[in-house]
Amino acid sequence: MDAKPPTDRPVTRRQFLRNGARLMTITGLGVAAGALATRSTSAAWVWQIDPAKCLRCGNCATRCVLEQSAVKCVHAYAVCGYCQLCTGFFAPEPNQLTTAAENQLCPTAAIQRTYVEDPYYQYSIDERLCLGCAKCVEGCNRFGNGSLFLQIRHDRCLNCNECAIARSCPGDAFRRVPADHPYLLKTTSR
Amino acid sequence: MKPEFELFDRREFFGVVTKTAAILGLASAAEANAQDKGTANPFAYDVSRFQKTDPKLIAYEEVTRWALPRKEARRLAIGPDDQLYVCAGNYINCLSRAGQAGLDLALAGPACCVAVAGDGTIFAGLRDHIEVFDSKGGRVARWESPDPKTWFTGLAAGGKDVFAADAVKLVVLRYDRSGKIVGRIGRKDAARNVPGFIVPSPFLDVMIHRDGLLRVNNPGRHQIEAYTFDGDLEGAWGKPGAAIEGFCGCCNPIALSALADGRIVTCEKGLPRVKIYSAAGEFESVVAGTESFPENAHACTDLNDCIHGGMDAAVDAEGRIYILDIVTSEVRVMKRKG
Amino acid sequence: MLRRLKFIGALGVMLLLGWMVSAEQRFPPPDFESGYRLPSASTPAARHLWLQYADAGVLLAALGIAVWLIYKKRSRRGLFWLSLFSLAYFGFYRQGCICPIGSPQNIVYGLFNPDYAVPVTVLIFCFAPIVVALFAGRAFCAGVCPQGAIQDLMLIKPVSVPLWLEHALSVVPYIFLGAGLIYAGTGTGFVICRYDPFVCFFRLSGGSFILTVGAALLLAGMFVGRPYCRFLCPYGGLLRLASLASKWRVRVTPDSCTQCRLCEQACPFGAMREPAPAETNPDGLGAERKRLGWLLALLPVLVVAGLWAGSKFSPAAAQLHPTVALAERYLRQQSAPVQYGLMTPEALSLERAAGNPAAILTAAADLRHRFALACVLFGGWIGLVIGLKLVALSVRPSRTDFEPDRGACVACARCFTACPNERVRLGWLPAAEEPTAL
Amino acid sequence: MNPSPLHRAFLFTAWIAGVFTLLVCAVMLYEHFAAATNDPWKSPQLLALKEKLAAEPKNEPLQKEIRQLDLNFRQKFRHRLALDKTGAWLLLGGTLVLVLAAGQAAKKALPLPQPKTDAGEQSLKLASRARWSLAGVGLAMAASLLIIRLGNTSILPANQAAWQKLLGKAGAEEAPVGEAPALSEFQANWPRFRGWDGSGVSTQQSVALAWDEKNGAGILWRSAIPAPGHSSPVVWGDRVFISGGTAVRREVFCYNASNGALLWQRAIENVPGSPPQAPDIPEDTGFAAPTLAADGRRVYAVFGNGDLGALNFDGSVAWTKYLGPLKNPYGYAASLAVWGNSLLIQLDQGETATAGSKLISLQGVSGRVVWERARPVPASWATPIVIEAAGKTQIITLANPWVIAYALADGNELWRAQLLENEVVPSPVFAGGLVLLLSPGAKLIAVRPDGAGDVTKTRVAWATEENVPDVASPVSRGELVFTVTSTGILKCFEASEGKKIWETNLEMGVQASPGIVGDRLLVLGENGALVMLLAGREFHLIGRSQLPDKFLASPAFANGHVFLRGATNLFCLGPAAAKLAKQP
Repeated sequence: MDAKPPTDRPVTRRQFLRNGARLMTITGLGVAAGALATRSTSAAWVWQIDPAKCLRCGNCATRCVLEQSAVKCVHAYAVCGYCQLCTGFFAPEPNQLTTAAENQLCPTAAIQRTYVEDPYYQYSIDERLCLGCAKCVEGCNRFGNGSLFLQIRHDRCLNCNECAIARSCPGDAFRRVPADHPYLLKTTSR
Repeated sequence: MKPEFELFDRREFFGVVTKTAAILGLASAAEANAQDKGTANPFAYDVSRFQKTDPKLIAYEEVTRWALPRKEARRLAIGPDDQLYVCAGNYINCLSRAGQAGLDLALAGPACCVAVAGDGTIFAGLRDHIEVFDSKGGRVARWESPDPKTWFTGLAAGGKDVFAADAVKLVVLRYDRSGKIVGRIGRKDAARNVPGFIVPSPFLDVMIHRDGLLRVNNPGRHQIEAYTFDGDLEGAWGKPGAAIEGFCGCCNPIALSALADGRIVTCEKGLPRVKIYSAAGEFESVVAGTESFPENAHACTDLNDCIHGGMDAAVDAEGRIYILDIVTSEVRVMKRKG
Repeated sequence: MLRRLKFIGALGVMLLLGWMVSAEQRFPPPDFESGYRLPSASTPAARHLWLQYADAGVLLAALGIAVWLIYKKRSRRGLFWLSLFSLAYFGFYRQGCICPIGSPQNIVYGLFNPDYAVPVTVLIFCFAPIVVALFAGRAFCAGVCPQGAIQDLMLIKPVSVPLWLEHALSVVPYIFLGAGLIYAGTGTGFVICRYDPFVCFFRLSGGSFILTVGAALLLAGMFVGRPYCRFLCPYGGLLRLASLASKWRVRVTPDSCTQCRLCEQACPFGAMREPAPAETNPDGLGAERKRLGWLLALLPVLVVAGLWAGSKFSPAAAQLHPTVALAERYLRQQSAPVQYGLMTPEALSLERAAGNPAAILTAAADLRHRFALACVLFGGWIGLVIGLKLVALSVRPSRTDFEPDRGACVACARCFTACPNERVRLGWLPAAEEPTAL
Repeated sequence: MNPSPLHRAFLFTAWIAGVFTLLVCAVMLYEHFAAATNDPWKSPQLLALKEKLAAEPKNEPLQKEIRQLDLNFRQKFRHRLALDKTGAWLLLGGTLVLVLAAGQAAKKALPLPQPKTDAGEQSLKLASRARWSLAGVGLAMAASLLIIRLGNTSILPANQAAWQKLLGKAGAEEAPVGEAPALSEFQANWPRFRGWDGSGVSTQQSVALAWDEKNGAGILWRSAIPAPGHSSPVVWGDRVFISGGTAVRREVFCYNASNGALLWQRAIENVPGSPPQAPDIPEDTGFAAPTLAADGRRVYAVFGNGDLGALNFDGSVAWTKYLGPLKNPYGYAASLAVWGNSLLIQLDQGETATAGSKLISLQGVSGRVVWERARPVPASWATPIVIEAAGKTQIITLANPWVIAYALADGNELWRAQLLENEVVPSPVFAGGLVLLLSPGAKLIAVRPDGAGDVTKTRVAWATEENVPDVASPVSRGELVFTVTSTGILKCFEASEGKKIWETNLEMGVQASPGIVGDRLLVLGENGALVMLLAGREFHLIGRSQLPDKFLASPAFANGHVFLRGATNLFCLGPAAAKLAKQP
């Protein structure tokens, strides 16, 4: 606020007060910085989803500030069962086990199903199409080994100071992680 | 056009203010609509219609249920004396039909499966070997597996043979009573048109049917296959489908048992349910539907995979069905209605 | 109890890795005969650290240039181009985060949440502009802040806001700041970032609400100069305070003011102040003194009132915290169940709460505790701000020249060329035509 | 003034740009709202068709229709995304042109001099107006606060008592907490690692021991320990408790303190959630490194695999809990702390980055978590102590790099100091008003526990750089501090300023922390050498005895006896053998 000391005295006096104020503020800032020195880091933080806490609510698809969410489905192949009937790929009651639209679970057909060898199929995510809606994640967790899960992809994430999805996450699954370990992947151990 | 510099033009200024206010109002209204009120999730994975079972199909009712003395139960079997044998944690518990705990056998590691022969000999399957106890619980033998990767998940004990289902090597090993492997059943073999098992999670079960054939569940193919002791495929039935007559999800059924008259009891995970099929494979009735296992149904979604969900069933001489819920470590005793 | 720690240190590390795979081995994937090898999930790296330090460097450089342009070059054009650059770099290239406006929240959050260490870059972003303001006024607002730049660019036909309204609304930023800080300190979130109206334009996407607000502000900005900076921006509030004590100040003319009043309307941001009236009638003076006295006495009263109001406000404020909201919904569900749709966030969060009510409720209790304190402080802060502003308004200004108000001036350098002296200095007018004071 | 052609041109451009921008806006808005039904996952039409197909699965044309429709919708979706992107840029461009053109069009001429108004009147009027409008703003503020307050109908409890009631309900079957034994009882016994306050100082006045270089005479009794482990004995009344275990089985053993008979042994097993497969833990540490804690009603045990159990004194299981897999390179080793009714676990693990470390306070009777605080530190092996200082009951925790004090009541952080390095194993002690701690191998540090916030700069009484232990904890009665390194270098410091007074080499490996009884200092060597000295300002050896075992655990003092846990045997030394003692 533009408060001025109530005085009609010559300018020098106000100058003096002003200098005092400036000095105090600077020392204040210095102290603050010092206090923070113990609580600060030279590294940076990024947002990430803890797959163990994710509840597959669909917010990741709708709440990201980006029109195409930075959250995508990730596949831990080592955990996958390579099922012929993958409940992450096929709708609950598939008409046939083909990749035809009516059988697919993914709303944007972002999961590619490729034949490996009888009777195994590999499922991989096309991130350009994936919405991050977690529909397949739920399917895989409910019946299968849970090899599909959501992660924030840092080539897309803007790393907002406040993550709009984290704010609305019902599972409280978002947290800041060090930028040099930016992923929380599922592995064959737990 | 009004002069450039009058002190300030109230009309214009308040005009701007009111316009801004109006826009803000609209915006917040739009936002209010945009915010979903928890009415629907367009991406919901919806199996709710399969979680209710048509009551007309349910042929059994719960007599009683009791919690097991030990947690992490995996499978149960019923012995000749109608005693229950449950493998839980590192132990095999023997319980009376009323749930009274009896024998308590400690094992080297976590038990995966159990079987009891007609003479009361107890076979305990651990991940990579089998331990044999006499009916008093005295250790008789330890049978090693041929392969380090082995993961036994099912056992069946006949008069002369013991069959052990290996969920990783995708084979049912046939041991004789001395512990020698005398046969390998169910391995993929075009010549004998054996399709081979598909087992994405540790739930391969085997049982000896009264018709003298083996029954093995092939979860990946959603079917139950009948084999001779020598490994000839005699037939298979079952189809995928979340609907009640099918086997739901990616890999079901996970456990088998048989009634005295040869009808077959199947267990499923994901949509936990226990059903009865005729020996030929026609769906007949439901023992307990998904709605009666809420914790189990939840376990899969909570634990972030379905390896820790699931159940097992066994049938006693009176035709009562004992259902083991491996999530709650409870046993439910079901008897036919009426 | 532990033997030879140092010596098996290396071993220890290996064992740590060992732990990772041996913890509880899950069911293995099938062994393929076709020699198929398992792919591994790709993990694109996060933005390089050095780039963030580069951003800080750009900020410092831009600040320096701004100061040079304002005081040495006295060039509006230069500032215009600088702000365009800032708009492009901090705005459309960096897309907002993290910017000085939001950074105070990070710092408060870091202070009250031991788990979060404040990155050094954030410290720089938060403190550098303030330090500059302490010496050279709001150079940051003038040419470095993208939010300021986008509004400044939109300004087409300035309408001067009545000064009394200007004064009255100038307290809003401080209240906004207070709110932002309590929500940051309680770990609720960064509301200042949440309601930043222009970031959505930089990102070319955003929620309908904030987009509309931003558009509205930009439209208003065509006539009312920099509405966000003047009436909302919390960081602007800080810089305002800092520049009250600034060493140098922006002057319309480096030479003497001839009181020609030509610069009176030159400032589109209502920062120009006219000289204090020379004559003062003594009785009026007495009345003013008395009023000042009363207002000084009122100050503590306002603060106390604020404290009280704040304490009443805290339960409502806590509702914004997700955990508290969840606890609330959980309890409601106990008393009056609501049927939420299948797998909706609401339903799922309720399931989570039902899984372990004690944890959620304990956390909620803890938070409510924090909020009680935070909100009392917030209320007191509001009282203090308003009280001080009242006092400030009742103090006789002692200006002798036309000059921009130290706090309100964003150093945009528009007024410079309005002064005939300046024009003469620049050689736009021959010295002869120099108008004499009226 | 008459507008110049240039001016007109600008005006025209501005209009064009404005209209263009509005059009783009309109299109984008339309698309936005159309999306409500056009996205493949929302379209009611598509959903209806899929339902229909479920009814008649063989219907070929229906399938084709669905595929076509799905394709259309997906294309529409991609199309919309693309359009939004371009639209945004078009909008941006349009606005830019509009602004620039309009700006030029609205360019002003140099203002003309204005007639002078009465400045004095002006400013006075202005000020009063401003004050009133400011008051208006204030009122508006108050009003909005009021409205929010009234609009809010929180059903969460308003006061602390109500919360307690609610949480009590939420906590479900809440066992009665019961009255904790008096502090004097804790002091009379040896309830946790290094005694009631973790200082290693016994409250009993003297201990009479027999000395014999060859076969450790003065042994009252010895009993075999069935399972390996490094946990030190804890004693309550006539019971001695130790733990032992392997990857397969982890047990608690209870001995009769007077004759050494094994009263009972109980395995902590089938802990809910605990994986059947125990993790790999280095031999050196094993599963039973943490020392137990007893509170006169129950004995508590934690093991390296994360199993926590409470046993009643009769050996029956009160409750068990799984603390989750413990990410610790050498195996978890911090001992339990007990104070009144609460059981404290310092669960430091992993790296700072992985953020797994925490301090947990449980209710002894039920195992219910009273509070839990995340700790910004990597794995550590030091045991926390509870002290009464600065009018608060504080929990002192050590880990690299933070010394952090928490309030016992609510777990809120009281103060922290950045003092430690390396892997922190030695536990702190509290003596003479100072918290004494070792930065392993580097420093002996004294901190005044009366600060708040970060006290690194403000509350460190003194710090002495010395070759101090990296395993054994210090011991002090208040005026002198004794430390003994793993190689047997025994040092004595001035507690007031940290000056070293004397030092000697006992020439033996030492892992156990030393203890003080009366004026005697007891040091137990790894190889079984038990050394007693005068805990005084000059070095004075009283006696040295040899026990037939290897010793890593620290001695316990109770009922006038000394209890030692060896690798294979539990020993009790004491005055029953005093007759053969040649005491000076």
